[in-house]
Amino acid sequence: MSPADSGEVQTVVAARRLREARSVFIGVGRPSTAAILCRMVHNPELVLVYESGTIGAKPHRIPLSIGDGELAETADAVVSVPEMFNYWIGPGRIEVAFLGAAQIDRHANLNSTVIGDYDNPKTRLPGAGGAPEIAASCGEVVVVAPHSPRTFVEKLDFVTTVGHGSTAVITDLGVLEPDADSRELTLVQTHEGVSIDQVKEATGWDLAVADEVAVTEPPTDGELSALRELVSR
Amino acid sequence: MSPADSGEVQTVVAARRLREARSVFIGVGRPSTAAILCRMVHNPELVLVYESGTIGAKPHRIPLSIGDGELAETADAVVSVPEMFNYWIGPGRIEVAFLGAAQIDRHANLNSTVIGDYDNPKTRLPGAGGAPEIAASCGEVVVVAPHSPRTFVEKLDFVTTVGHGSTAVITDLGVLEPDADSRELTLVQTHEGVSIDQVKEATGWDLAVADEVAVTEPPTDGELSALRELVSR
Amino acid sequence: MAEIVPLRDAVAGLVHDGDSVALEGFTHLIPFAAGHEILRRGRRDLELIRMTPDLLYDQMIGMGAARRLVFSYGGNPGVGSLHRFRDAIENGWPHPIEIEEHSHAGMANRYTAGAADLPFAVMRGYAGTDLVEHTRVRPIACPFTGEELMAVPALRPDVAIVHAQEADHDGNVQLWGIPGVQKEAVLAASRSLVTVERVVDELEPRPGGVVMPGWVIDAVSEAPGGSQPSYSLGITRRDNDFYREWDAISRDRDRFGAWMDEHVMNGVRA
Amino acid sequence: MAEIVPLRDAVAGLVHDGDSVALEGFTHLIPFAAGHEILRRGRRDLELIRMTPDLLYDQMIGMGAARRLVFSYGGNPGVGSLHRFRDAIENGWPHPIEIEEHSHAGMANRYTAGAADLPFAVMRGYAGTDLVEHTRVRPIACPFTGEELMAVPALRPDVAIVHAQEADHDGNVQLWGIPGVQKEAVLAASRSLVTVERVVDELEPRPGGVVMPGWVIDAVSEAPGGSQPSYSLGITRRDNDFYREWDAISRDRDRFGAWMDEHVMNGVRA
Repeated sequence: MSPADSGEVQTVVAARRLREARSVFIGVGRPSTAAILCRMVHNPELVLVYESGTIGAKPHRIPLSIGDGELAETADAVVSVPEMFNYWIGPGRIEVAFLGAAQIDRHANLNSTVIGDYDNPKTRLPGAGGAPEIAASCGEVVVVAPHSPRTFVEKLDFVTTVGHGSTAVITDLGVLEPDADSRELTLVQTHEGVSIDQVKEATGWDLAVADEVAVTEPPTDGELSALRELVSR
Repeated sequence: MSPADSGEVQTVVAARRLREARSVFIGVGRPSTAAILCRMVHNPELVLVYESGTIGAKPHRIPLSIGDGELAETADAVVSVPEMFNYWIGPGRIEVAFLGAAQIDRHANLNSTVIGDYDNPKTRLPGAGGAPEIAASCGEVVVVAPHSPRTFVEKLDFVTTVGHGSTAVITDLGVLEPDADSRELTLVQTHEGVSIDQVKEATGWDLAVADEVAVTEPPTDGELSALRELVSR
Repeated sequence: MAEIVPLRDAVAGLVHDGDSVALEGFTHLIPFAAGHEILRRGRRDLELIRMTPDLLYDQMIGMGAARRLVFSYGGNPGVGSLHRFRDAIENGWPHPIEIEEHSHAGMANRYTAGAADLPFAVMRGYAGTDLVEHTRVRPIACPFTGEELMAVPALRPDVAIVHAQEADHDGNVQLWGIPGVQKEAVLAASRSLVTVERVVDELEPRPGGVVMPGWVIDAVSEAPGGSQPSYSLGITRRDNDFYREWDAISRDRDRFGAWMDEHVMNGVRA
Repeated sequence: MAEIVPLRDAVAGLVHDGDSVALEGFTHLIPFAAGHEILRRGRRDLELIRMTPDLLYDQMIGMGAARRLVFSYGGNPGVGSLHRFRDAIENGWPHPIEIEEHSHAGMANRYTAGAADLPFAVMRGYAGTDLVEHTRVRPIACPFTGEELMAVPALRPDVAIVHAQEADHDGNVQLWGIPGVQKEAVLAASRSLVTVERVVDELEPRPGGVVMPGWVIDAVSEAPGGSQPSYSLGITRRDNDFYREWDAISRDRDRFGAWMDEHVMNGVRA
């Protein structure tokens, strides 16, 4: 088997994060892949919740949208969007939320609205979607994002989502978690072959580094072959 | 066929009231019988709505409760109780409401809570149920009640439901409607064989009487036989 | 994930003296078996919450299990009075009970607020009625239009108990037919018990089916016929004759007590 | 009672220049056929309301039909940007549009308030975000606990348009699968149009079926395949390939225009 690329490592690490979780709220893309992978190799009972209203979806393939037919057909329950937000997300019934973001700051505030000025944007992004209330309500937030100074910024252009106290950030370089005292996102883990300096250079603020930085246990053959099989479906 | 008794006349007159209606909100008892009768003889398209959540129920028999199985099985749609009140009743989607009451005053305020003092009641009644919001929201309210000074009172012991501007009251003696100017319930119709004085005596306030008091057209053979057949099912 | 346990154990573990308990089911799927088990376990000082107290709360009130009643319509539907409910309020028998009453719309919105973990819900209602001074509501102004509406406080029972047709072995539950406020009651409560007609290998999706995943439920107990004399659509029928008979049984304190001893308490009564 | 009319007539009668129009459908059942008919009828100055603008509003914005956009997530799900949406906001092409954006929870609650004919809804959200100063929300205090929450104003579109699998001849509609906010949108709007895959003699109750009676709908139009490239569960499949292809088609103004002329406008374009 060819070695894992950095994106695969990121997905595998995100999947491991859900090993003990009961339920996870996911959007499309890498978070969805990670959550499905987790159901395949670690935690078959993991409940996948998509904001389209599907609770307990069991997709066999990676969905393109959060509302693909397979999600509705395999879900334990399908509810309306108002019910999803009011009865399920708002009261904090979903343990973990996987979110993406175009920008993130050291306090895990997220921007998915606009790059540049709101009224004269350089790049108009999709907007809030479910993120603000999902981040505020779920017990734990995991941001999955590519590590670059464009994404990890000193100051957000727009605060779409307020940082959640227990946010972890899983990137293609390593893992950031909030420091127990400062609450600032701190490098706690690097992926194999990634140096601390490399992570600091890819971060737009002066990244704090934990006293002990763990090195990611590389994807096992089982994880990697399951991931590749999933992606190929 | 034996002549109609006063209760039958009341039911027939109530059923006629729904001849042109699109939808009616009904509780159990005489209102339910009248609405089903109306579907049988006048208005087969009439939509029956019960607060149990059944919209467009088509009962063949008179239900004992507002949630009998036949109502759910024959309904066009069955919704939760919160949805019934928030999406259907509150916005005034139901044209006519049939209500009962233990006491009614000249402004069509209704009491279904208590006779006597609230904290030391002489008779504790069931309480508000759906009546206050139903009366406030439906386009027209029809109160179906037995005519006696105990029911038609000068002053309610408790205001459960605020009188609706376009309330009609159908009793076993006649029909009251609000006067165009005073808005006070006024006798506009007596059933055959009932005198105006008889109605005034059965009313606990000094009942206003319209300049022209109509006499109820007696139940036709078709109405009466349909009613009797319905009751016997 | 819901544990599937005998009803006796579920009630013993989930319902304590002094709890606020909502046994819901709007005409349909009323959890009689669970309510009776609460009586057999001798639970006392309960705050009983239910939109329509019905025969079940008439029985629980008459047996002295209720300290307080929160409700919106306390009648025997289509028949008349709930005599034990009336006797408690009118005569304080077997002991006085506190009451807090609302309209149906108010109670329904209180449950939705509880299910959403919000402290209140907004509605149009109560204004102009005498309910305002006898219950817990507060006016609230729309911050956009200035219109004055009414706020009702969320219901957050300690325990919700509902009845459904089916559960699977993981405790996922499905009910169908008139859904009432059962989902809201379960989601609003700190703990929950669902009694079911039957446990099946797999829930077959049904028209009108309301599914509650096992992981929002604490316990599921098999209780075939457990909603009688109300009914479980497709499985049992509403026993309308019994609803009529209850009027005479419940009218008299002694006859009521004898009936409960024979049919519910089975000699368990303290 | 809903009239069953050809789509062309329904759109001509119900959608006017300047209207606020909500074409809803959350990923599933997006009413593309109706949106395209609005374009062919040449409607202009619309306030387009939709939680997820998706390809349909990308097309409508790109064709210049929108004066204003009310939304919560303007992306091509799983693919990336909506290029016409971006071009309008970033470059004012084909003309500048106003935007009002919310979170999904905010939009969903705005629809529920509209469906309930209440002026606002209450939720937890927005606080601390920059959305507060760029959209219409107001803090509101719980009158019981003092907690500060957020009020969002009701959505009351002039017209709601949704797609469903089936209608009967009386215009009663049933949809199943992901229900989104379609029922709320129809109930919140002054007028409504439902396009359906097929008209059937009788609606067969389905698991997950959401039924809207014909008397809350103004018009029903048959539009087989009318939700493509999104889908109608059980009848059509989501055309994920087209969602990917749209990225390239929509990226270039000329290519977009040519595509719309060929596939949507059929020479109708003014």
